[in-house]
Amino acid sequence: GGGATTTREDTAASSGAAAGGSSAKVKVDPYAGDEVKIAYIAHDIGTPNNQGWKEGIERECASWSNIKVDSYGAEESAETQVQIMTDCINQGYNAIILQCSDGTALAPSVKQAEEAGIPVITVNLDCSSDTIHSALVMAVDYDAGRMAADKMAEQMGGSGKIAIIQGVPGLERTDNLEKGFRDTIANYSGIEIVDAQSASFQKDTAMTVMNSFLQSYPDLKGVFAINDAMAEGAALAAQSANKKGQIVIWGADGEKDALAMIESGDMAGTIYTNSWDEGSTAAKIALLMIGSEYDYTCLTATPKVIMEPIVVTKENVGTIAEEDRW
Amino acid sequence: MKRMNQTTMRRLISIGMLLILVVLFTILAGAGKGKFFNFDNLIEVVRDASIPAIIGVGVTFIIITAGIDLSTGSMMALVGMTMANIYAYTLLPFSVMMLAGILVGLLCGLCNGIIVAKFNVPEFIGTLATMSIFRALTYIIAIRDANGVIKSQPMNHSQYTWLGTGIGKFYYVIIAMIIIVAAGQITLKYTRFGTNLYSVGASKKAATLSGIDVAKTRLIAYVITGFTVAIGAIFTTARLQSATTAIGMDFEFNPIAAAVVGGVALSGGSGDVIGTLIGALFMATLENGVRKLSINTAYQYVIKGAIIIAVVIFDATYKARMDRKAREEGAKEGLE
Amino acid sequence: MMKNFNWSKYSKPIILVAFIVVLSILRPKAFLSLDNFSNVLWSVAVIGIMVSGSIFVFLIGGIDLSIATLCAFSAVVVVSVTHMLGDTPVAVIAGVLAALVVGALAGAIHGIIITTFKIPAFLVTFATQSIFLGLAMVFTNNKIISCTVPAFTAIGAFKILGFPLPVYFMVIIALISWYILRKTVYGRYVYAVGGNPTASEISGINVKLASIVCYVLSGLTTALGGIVLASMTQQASSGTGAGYTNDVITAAVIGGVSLLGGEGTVPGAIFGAVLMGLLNNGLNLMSVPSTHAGLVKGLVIVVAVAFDAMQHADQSRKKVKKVKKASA
Amino acid sequence: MAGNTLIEAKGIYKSFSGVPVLQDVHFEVKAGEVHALMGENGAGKSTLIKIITGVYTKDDGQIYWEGKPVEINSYQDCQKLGVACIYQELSVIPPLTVAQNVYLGREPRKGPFIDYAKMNQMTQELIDKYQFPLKPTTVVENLGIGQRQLIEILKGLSQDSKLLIMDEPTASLSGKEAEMLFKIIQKLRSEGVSIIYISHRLEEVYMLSDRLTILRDGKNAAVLEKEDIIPAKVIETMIGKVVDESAGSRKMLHSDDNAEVRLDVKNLTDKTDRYRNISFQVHRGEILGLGGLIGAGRTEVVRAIYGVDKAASGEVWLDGKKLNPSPKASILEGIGFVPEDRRNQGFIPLLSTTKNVALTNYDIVKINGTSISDADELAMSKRAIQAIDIRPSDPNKQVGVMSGGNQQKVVLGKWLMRDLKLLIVDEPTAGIDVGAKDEIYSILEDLAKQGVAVIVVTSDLQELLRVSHRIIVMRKGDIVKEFKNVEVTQSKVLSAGQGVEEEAE
Ligand SMILES: Nc1ncnc2c1ncn2[C@@H]1O[C@H](COP(=O)(O)OP(=O)(O)OP(=O)(O)O)[C@@H](O)[C@H]1O
Ligand SMILES: Nc1ncnc2c1ncn2[C@@H]1O[C@H](COP(=O)(O)OP(=O)(O)OP(=O)(O)O)[C@@H](O)[C@H]1O
Ligand SMILES: [Mg+2]
Ligand SMILES: [Mg+2]
Repeated sequence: GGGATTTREDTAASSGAAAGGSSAKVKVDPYAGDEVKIAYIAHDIGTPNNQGWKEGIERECASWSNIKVDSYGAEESAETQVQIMTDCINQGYNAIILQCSDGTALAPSVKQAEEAGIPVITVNLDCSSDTIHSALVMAVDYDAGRMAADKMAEQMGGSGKIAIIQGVPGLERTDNLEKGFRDTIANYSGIEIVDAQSASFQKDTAMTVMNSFLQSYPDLKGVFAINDAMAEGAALAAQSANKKGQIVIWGADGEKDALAMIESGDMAGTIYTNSWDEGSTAAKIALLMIGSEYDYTCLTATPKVIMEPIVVTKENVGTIAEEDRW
Repeated sequence: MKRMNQTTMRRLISIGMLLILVVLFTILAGAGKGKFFNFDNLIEVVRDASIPAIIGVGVTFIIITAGIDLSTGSMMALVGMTMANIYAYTLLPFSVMMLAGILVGLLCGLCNGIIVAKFNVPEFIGTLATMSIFRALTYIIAIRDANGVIKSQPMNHSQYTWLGTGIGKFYYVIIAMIIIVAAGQITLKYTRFGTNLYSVGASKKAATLSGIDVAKTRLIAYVITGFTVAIGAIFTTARLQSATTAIGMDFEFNPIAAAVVGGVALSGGSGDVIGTLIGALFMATLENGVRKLSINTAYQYVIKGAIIIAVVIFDATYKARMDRKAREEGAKEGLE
Repeated sequence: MMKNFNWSKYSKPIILVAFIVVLSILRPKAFLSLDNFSNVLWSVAVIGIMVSGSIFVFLIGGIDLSIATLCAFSAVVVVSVTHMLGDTPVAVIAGVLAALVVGALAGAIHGIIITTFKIPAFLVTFATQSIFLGLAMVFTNNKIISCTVPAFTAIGAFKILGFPLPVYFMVIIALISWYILRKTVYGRYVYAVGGNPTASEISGINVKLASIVCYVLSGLTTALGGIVLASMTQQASSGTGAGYTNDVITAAVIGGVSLLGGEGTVPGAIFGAVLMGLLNNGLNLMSVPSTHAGLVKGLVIVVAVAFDAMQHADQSRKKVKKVKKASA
Repeated sequence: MAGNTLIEAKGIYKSFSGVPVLQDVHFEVKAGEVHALMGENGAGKSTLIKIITGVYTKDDGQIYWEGKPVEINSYQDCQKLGVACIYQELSVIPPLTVAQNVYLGREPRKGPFIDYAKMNQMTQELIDKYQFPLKPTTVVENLGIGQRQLIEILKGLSQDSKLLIMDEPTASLSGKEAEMLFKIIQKLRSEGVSIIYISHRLEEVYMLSDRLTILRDGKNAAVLEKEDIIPAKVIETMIGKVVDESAGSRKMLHSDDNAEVRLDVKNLTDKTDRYRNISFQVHRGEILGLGGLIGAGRTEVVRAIYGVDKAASGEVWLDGKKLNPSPKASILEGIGFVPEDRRNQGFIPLLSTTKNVALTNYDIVKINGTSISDADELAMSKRAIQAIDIRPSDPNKQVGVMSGGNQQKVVLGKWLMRDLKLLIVDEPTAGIDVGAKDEIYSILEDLAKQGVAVIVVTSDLQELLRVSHRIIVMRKGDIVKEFKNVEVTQSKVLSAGQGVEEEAE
């Protein structure tokens, strides 16, 4: 579908939604040594970003013996994540750090948690905009896409063919990234996006997709992969087709291996965000929120902490210290 | 009469194993507020089990005919997205929206049925193919924002979202599960169609020779599954208050696992819906309980797998003994 | 002449040729090149390797849902062991051996549990799937562990005569597997056990042992697939090999392997893998958007398999007229 | 008695995979007659029945019911006309109960729901009426093959049809049950029901049938009226040669006690008490018949000797060597075994004759290194095909689609390829035509002449008397009687099996 959606009147929903308020908040103070437990609920615990966030949160809390962090993975399913949310609310966690599988689908659970007095700090993806909650720590994907596009265009000398390697369709974050990228490339008349194929975030599939790009477009000059794993795959494929360094290959995320490939000249660049930093920031906010007098219901929008994406190319990759590589 | 006792015994055993699991988690993760064993948590376990159990009713029918359906997850997404379109682009009443969803579910089931029963495509591969077809159709009809990017469609009108709640903690989805499981069990045990399902599963050839329309029976089982999937999709989207293209991703093995753990043989001809319900409760208890252990996710996976294996080994050993006994009884009976 | 043509016997090569012809016409430049064929083969190599072993399990009427996570676990093992022993070529060999041992052990455990307790393979491998995933996570601490030791990456990337090594692995493993099934006594036993375990038992076959060996072989090739995959991608994680369970089963079934057991051949299964590779390649070359690719793939699979099934069913009907003529 | 034509099939053609099975077959049954259908294994009898009952679609031809052309496309269609059929391959559904099987598809209902009480009661009435050893609520999977056959018969009888078709109903019945069935058939005939009766047991056919149609190689060979049904003529029309079918009461062949003992079974006792303290010997060159009613425990005993099941206690000695029975060890020691449940235990349906024959013989097939010599394997199967005339003679034919008799020959054939010391055959001729039966008997006799000890378990009394040198009768797990070097009759064996002592003795 496309086009404008219809608005349905719902009189019942708006009233009483925030009725519970913060009254239920339990009086605890992590800084005073009260026992506190925080839940981190990841979209999928097995990926580097999620692991980075998890470690960031754990590092932040490690210095307090009274703070316990439990991590859960939702196996890439919003339904499962909602079940875990409900579970954590029942468990009486003092704060929840949530990496939404799907902002819209998780919105009701976030609301429920906040109403139960549990601050929810979302990382990386907001839940639907009308669901106000304690805080959001995020990188702006659309902007990241724009930044990658500008830098890539520059590296390509403003002309040539680009192909995009996509992830699983329908995921808000990566779709925004791609959108930002495309919108910006449109400004360069010499650059054409010739193809876009999914490799489902998989490195090996990306190699296959890249191979067929190389067949279809012998004069391909640039490849933008929506995550680093796929960019690495594309770079390996280019390498084995003896085109190492001849194609401008970009990824996004900034994981350790991608940075190494930029150093070796296999990849041209990536968008780096510091997952550890993001995680520890989220944890800091969570600790501040727990037991504070702060009432989220008086907010008109969720407070956002924007983690500025950093464009990494061969020139500046050296500035990312080893201990910041996740 | 002896056999009656045997099935009852087996049922009691599987309920017993479920209880043991509950006791185990109660000991390991504790009872009381915020722990494993308390009303709030246990009712959530039942709630988590209800979608696999509802869809499991249809899937049980299919497995009893010795078939399988791997497309239920994608089908859920397609049903959800159809309803999301109606929600977003029309002002049709919600009842019509849900009927349309059910219709899509029935149609999907019909497709599976035709592919499997009429074109004789092996079930596993046929429904694996429709799994990707239904998901692709979901993407194609997905709702996009002004930029053409796929987005999740909120469906948060209170006239719809009430379905995701309950009377207090007695969630409507649990009530729906009880109704559908009961209806499924009655259909299975007290109607000709139910008997036909068992016959087809036990031996398609013998069923044909007994005058049963094997293709039709299989087809109807798939259509019924389409219906239960649609019901599952309605309750899921109502709880999520939205529909996304990712609904039901990797879900397909959940109802199958529930059925198989609950004693429905993949080779067909045995098992029932109550077994599947117990299986679904078992799996949900396992998921929930393991989360309460506060251990690394990695070990959670290992423990889950190990418990399933332990339980099925116990069950199989026990079943083998019961079967041997029953055969001896049967043999003796023949002599009189 | 044409009427006598045995469609069901040749339907597979015909489908392949038809596919190649269609793609050649639609995308002559990109499709018809040695490089592209090499790429297609390379992309099916892992599936080809794994299906050559899993076919043993399918032939005895079993199934293996743990392919993907066992693949991940063995990939993790090969990389970890290589790192542990100092990234030398010897370490790589040790790593490969360790991964193969893990695969064989996993298979043996499957086989022993399944045959001793007579539990459906579906349930056992459904459970171990979770266990292997957990183990892979434990070993990697949920991270991607990369390995760029040349001796290791050569496994996946080194080329001979324009074709990368994995293609040769696939061919060799497929040949071995074909030889075992087609030529050896054990191969005969596998088909017998799959076709009728009771009768096999009475015919003096050690059904239990034969089945366990099938699972071990499947575990071995799955591990080898994991090793090759890790080498190709120069890394391992708990997500390595995601999706391969379905791919392997699909390849086998498209290739005429019956999941009920007793029916199917290695060339058939390899055909299935190649057909899937061509299909993916074709969809990529034709720039079919990924949202629509699943639709096309699903339809092609249904049509191909239905066509095959109809051929079987129609056999008898076709010859009728001839018989009548003869007797008239 | 016999009236108008009830059903008539004209110009029927049918082929499988291009091989014609029926060609221009004509078949007609009159109201109220018992019409026998005979022919060799693979002649096409079952196929014709399946076409009449809508299970197979015919390639050509027309069926008339009471003179009117009808289209029968499914078993339901023919049920509507009033035809019931007991198929050769049993169509009972194992997970269902006896009652559910009997009324499958015709369950009495209350509203939309099955009325189990009524169904069980109706089944019980039927069981009482015909005195079958069954209970309505027993789950079929726990019953043996003979009992399953009875259920199948009950199912056919329950339909109150105008035409009842029975495809080899007595193949797995013992004498007692068969007698019951014959009485039932005669009663039905007197009630005006037509019956199509297929059997390879000639004496049954002579006794029961009013008319007889003979098929040969898928074509009509003859239709005989009652007065023309002369054994020799029937056999000759059927198979093209004369076979001596005479047997009733005769003196046992001499069993030589002084011959070397090949098999010595000592105190074999079952774990679950299906047999107790079984001791007997079989000598070199002797054919030992094992008689008894269904469920007497004979199958269990021979399975234990061969090693498929383990006995709780007792010993088995072969040629003075104590065995530790397992199928593999038994085969290597020179024991062959033909199980009673051919389809489930005898062969691998998807595999060819060649591979089925070779399955137990890979220790003697030529193997180069690890590679089986295909040529030698094929040569072996050709020898087997030749030795017992397996048809079709194509060694690559899937055994699963062959006729029952030929399947049995494949199962037997593989044992003839090796040097045997002992051959155990359980119900060797169930469902096998006269010609083939005779061949099997002579094969067994040949083997005996070569010094092989043979154990024949059979419920066919005529067969028991025909082949055995010595007879042991079992009853409820015990050996109750031995007939050696004496005059025996069917009734003597029967009464021993039933536990009735004959006064005459
Ligand atoms: N479904 C089938 N597919 C292929 N061939 C078949 C099939 N059914 C029967 N045939 C073949 O048709 C021929 C006739 O078989 P049919 O079962 O009618 O013989 P029959 O006269 O009943 O023999 P028997 O006395 O052994 O039961 C046989 O050669 C058999 O191999
Ligand atoms: N595989 C089996 N499954 C179930 N019941 C069995 C099985 N084998 C034997 N039985 C039962 O055990 C009893 C003993 O049977 P057995 O076969 O030893 O007797 P038998 O004298 O050989 O009779 P039959 O003429 O039936 O072969 C039978 O009544 C049968 O019901
Ligand atoms: Mg027949
Ligand atoms: Mg017997």
